[in-house]
Amino acid sequence: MTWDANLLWQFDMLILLMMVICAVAALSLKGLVSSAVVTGAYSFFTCLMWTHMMAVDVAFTEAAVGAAVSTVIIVATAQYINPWSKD
Amino acid sequence: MKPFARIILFLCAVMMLTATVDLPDWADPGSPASTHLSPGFIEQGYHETATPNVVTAVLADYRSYDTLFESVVVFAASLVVMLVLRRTSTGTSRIKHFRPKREGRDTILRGAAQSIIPVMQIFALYVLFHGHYSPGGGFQGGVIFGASFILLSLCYSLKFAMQRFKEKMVLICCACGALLYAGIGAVCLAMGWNFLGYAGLAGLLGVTDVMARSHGILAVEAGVGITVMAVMVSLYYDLASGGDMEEGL
Amino acid sequence: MDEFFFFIVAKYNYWASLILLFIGLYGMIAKNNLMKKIIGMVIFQTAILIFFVSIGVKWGASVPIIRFFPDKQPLLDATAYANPLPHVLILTAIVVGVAVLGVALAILQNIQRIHGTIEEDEILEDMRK
Amino acid sequence: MMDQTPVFIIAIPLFASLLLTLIGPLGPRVAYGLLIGALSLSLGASLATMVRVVQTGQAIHYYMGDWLPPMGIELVIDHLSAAVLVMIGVCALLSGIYSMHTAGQDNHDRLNNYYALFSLLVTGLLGMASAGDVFNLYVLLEISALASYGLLARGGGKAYFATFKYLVMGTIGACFYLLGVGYIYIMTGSLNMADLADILSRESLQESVSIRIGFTLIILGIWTKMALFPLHAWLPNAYSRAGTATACLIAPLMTKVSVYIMLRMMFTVFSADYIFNQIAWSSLVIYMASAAVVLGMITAFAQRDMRKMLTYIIVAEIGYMTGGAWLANTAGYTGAVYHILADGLMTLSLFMAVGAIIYRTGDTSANAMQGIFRRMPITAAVFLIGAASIVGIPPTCGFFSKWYLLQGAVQAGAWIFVAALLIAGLMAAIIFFRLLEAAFFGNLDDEGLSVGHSAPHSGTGAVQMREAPLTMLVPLAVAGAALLGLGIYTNEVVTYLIRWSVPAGF
Amino acid sequence: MFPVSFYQIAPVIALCASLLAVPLIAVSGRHPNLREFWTFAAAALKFAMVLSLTGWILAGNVITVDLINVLPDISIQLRVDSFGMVFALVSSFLWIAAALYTVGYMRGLAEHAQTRFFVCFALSLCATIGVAFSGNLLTMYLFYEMLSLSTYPLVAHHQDREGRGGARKYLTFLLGGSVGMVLPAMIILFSLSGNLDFADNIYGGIIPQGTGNLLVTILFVAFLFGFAKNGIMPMHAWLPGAMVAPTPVSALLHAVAVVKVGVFCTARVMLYIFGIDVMDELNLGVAAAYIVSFTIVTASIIALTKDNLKARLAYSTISQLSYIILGVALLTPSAVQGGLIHIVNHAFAKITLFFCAGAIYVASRKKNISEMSGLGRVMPFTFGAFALASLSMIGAPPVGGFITKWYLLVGALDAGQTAIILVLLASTMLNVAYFGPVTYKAFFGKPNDSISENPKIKEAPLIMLVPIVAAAIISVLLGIFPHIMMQFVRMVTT
Repeated sequence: MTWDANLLWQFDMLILLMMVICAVAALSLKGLVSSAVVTGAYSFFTCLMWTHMMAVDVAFTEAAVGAAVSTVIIVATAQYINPWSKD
Repeated sequence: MKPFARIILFLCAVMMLTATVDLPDWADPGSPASTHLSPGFIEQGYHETATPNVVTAVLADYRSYDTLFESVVVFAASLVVMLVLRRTSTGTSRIKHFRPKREGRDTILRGAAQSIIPVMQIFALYVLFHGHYSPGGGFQGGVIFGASFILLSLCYSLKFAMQRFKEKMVLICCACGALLYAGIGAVCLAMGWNFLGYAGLAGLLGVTDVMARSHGILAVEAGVGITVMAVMVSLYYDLASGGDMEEGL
Repeated sequence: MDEFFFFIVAKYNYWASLILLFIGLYGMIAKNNLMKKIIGMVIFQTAILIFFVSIGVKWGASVPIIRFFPDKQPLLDATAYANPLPHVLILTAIVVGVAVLGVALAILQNIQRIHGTIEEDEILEDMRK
Repeated sequence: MMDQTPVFIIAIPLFASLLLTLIGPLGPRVAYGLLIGALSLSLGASLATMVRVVQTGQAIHYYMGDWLPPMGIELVIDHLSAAVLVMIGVCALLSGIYSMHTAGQDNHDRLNNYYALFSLLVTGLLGMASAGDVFNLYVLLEISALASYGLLARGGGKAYFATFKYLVMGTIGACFYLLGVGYIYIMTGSLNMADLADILSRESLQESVSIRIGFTLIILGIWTKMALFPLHAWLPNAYSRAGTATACLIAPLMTKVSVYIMLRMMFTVFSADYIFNQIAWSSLVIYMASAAVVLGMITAFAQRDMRKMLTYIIVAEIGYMTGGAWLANTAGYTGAVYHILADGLMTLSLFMAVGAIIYRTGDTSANAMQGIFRRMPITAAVFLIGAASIVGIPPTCGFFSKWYLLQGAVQAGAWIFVAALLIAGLMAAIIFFRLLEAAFFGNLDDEGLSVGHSAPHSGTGAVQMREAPLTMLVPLAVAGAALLGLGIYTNEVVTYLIRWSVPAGF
Repeated sequence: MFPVSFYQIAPVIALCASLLAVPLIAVSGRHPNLREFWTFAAAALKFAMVLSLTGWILAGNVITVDLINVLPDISIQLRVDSFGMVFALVSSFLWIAAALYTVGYMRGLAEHAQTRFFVCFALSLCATIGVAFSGNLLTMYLFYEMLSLSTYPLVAHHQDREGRGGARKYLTFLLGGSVGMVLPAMIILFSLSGNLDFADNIYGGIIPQGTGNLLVTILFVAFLFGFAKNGIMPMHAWLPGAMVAPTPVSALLHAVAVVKVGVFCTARVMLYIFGIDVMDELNLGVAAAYIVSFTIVTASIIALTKDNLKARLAYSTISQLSYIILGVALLTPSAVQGGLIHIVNHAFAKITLFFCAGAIYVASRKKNISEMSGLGRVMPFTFGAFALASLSMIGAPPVGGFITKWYLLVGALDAGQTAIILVLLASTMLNVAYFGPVTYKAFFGKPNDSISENPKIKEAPLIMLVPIVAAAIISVLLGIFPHIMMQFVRMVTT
């Protein structure tokens, strides 16, 4: 499978758009556990982004490390601290 | 201070966005990055290290000094988290207050876990040892192996997982993985080549230089895998239980 | 119009990474809650990684794993594969990012234990007492 | 075997830190012994490398994994990095020996893990000082940052929030540096410093905007790590709330190595004339440096807590070095590099002296210094030498670094910087003599000593001598002697080490 | 008469004699006699070494010894020439007299922390000789700073509120002057002329021709006011403040060592850095002369109003010091000779006056001049020496001071500065006005009740009287046989 522009740049733009939306959501949600989960979603979209850019090794690591483990530890901490943030 | 910071950020953003004009076009094969070093890796990589996956070759051989320090960073992270958080339990910890109650909804989870975890660990080993030919390698394999233990502790309980993978063992694995990696480098040094020059293993293993490099990469990937696995588990143990290893996520 | 269209297509990836970068930086600096700063940090680091990997992308390039012709001869033409070097750098940067994230969360838990809150203004007040 | 010494400098502390975590059950004394052994071996290796560099006269290139530079990573040790390596080795060894009592108190149960982080930080710093690859520098920057977060967080209580702010600022700095490296990599395609230098010197890249943005990002990142004046908010709280042994290791080294990195990036990667002709910031930076010097000293003057005061003096010293580097003449550059060595030793001896006083009296405010000359004569003597060096009294090394900096500033006509340096010298004099007066005479006036001396009384009062323990005293004395020694041997240091590393453009 | 290599070592031994004594004094704190022995041994050795150099220096050659080459192009260098010899001879000889006197004073009042006192005493003498024998501006600056730091504990010896306040002011002025003005001026000079070594003769300085006049004037003003020890008016405030120190400190340091170092440095810079031609061409000499004469007059007037004996002597020191700078500033050979010889005359006269003040205090606990009427009959020797020294200050014929006034007047006439002649005469009148009454009242005034009915007041102990009388006699001999010291001074101006 090679990378050529005519088909995929719309798909590429879609992923980037979703990433920006997840990023803004993660920062503005009041509930910390929900913003932790949205950060996990953000990492998954990043992993999609890497696969789309033909960076397969990186996508694999991002999926395993970025999406899975960091989401687990962020959610674990979010449950440990006060659940509601002021801003 | 806050509005002041916002204005500066906005100005920097506008300035840098307009400046992207000068960057080379996206994805053009003639860009400097694609014509200076990378072609060298692709063309000579296979002949010198006999590993089709060029990323693993560059990661574990050409820039193995970087990856050594990267596994040391991961090791340092588990050390710091353990130093900062680890303390003996002080009775009523705050976890209970915020964490949702778990009333006996574990049967499905436990059933699924029993079947997934062994497959997951085998897949992790596959990913680790097939780093040469398919995407994957030390980090990815190690994390998936670590994730299997985290899944175990999520479905059962932290105590249950800790009986299988004791905290002392976790710390020893962290250190031993990085020691294995640095040890291989030292062995190459002892054999007269420079630090992390896997060609030095040729004498030991009785193979050609190229194959020695390939086996060197494999051994190094194993070292990294062990460290990363142990670190992910140790991070989870400390962070999920708030440091007193009482009650996980 | 066509020329402008290609100009957008050629550069939008850099714009996306810069926008994400400034969202992350804003989160780190302007947010009052320490957890939001950490999340901003994650976004900030990922944005830089996007910038790095987009260096390695090439037209008509495939995954940087050497493909073989039927007669076992490797295809060693550089334009067929994506640049491997940025991928190596990003692998390191992701793992470093998780390491720093782990440390930040550990310190955050301790701040919660000692000050009872993770809002910056409440912590400063508590420290002054 | 001889040409392998560069890698021993870094490998030995790395192995030590890995082994230290494994020898937990063997007890703290074994951990202490292993740490000191590793640090002294590493110092021996860096001394041998320095001697070889000075003898052969040109830089040592060590190819990691036998790959030639643009493909693989190389360690480059030239005169500048050899000097910084030896300085790091000396400061680390002295604070290592110093740390037995205080570190033992702070973390009684996990001392070997503490020492593992200790030697990991030293590995990171040594790696940074000898790195020849730009991305490798980032990874080592992260290792030393991570280790310093761990060590600083051991301070407990308020230290956690201070370390958190340090972590956030440190990550912003490191990521700016990484993005800067990205911009440079996208335009040049290489990561090796020597390779970058000759690509960047090509005509086509001189005016390109991205290279300029890359340079700005890298310099901003390094300035944040260096705590230069506007970006210094994190340093005072983080360093003053750390444990004594941690402060003695981190305070003299972290910021100095960041200054070294700035010099390396400015003069090895981007050539001197690129910086002073294409990027004409030097007057702005000199104003920032002068502001750092003066405001650092003024805030230090206003502090009650001794360690907080010393941290603000570090912020002022950073202003010295940055100003010196951006003066764009040989004298300024020599002053900046010499000040890296001098300031490392000065900060080390002052932090150790204050640490010993706090260890004995338990009180960190300024009146812990009452009558110290009688109770802890050697500690007070080293404090006096350190203070004289910061004020810039001749035989100590502080004077000679100020000599070169002032000479560079005069030749460059940067009169603001000259005024700032002099005001800082006077402010330092006031700060330290206020403390030394209390240390020298103590509050004897409440013993009714009027001028008339009606009641005869014999020599010193009944204050018994309670000096710091031996493991603290020996490094203290060595640091004090090193301050004077460096001052007297300025000529050798400048001609053999610094004069060789002056960049081409001056 | 000694082998050449001896002359290379002699200045180093002279410099380090008291430095070596410091550890010995510190160690033998418990048994005072041994401690005093070390002080005297060091003093004797130092004076012997300096004396042995006289023959060689008078033969006209200059000794330069490189101690440590600290910077690539400058080194800590000792250079013995006639200009330095004058000052070295005076201070090393007076150290012996002062050591004797101090032992008496300390034992008499049973002062506390005597070991620290003698250690700092030895250190400050080492610094003084270092300044006298310094070969370049950097070495002089180094020993100048060492002197400030080593005399700080002496000034704050009593450790009470005024002691520490006086010491704080002392240090602020001296460090402020040296770090604030001398350091930048030295560095600017170094970047202009490439080296800081003193010129060989006093005519051509080391400042390159092309430098702008404004820059040279700024440098001159910075050096003039930077060396705060020379007590020129705005920078003199530390001297009365330092009078709070014990009398031997004010005797040796504030009459001989500390203030003379300030004046010596200023003269050295004016003659050997700027040189007479540059100062003449930019008429810096005249400007300096006016600044200094303002100091002479105002200091003498303030001295009139002071009732405390030591305060009056302090202000008289300020005005007398300015004679030396005045002599140098007039630029004519005889004026310069007058200025330099005044270093010797003023040293011996002023140390006698301070010794007497100390003796009066030890014997009768009196500090103010108003209480001292009629004391002369009870303490004839002390007040006799006081009278002789006052004559030298005033400049009466048989005593040393007259030689200075003579050469200064001749110099002023050569330079055609009538205003300066008026200043000299006016200050002589003022000297008479504030020294005369003290001696007159002591001998001829009627003793008020506290002295007559208190039989215990008698002459000061012998150990203090010997140095007082010796110093007074020497200051008289200086007046009668001036050529002993004048031969050095004449060598400076040829």
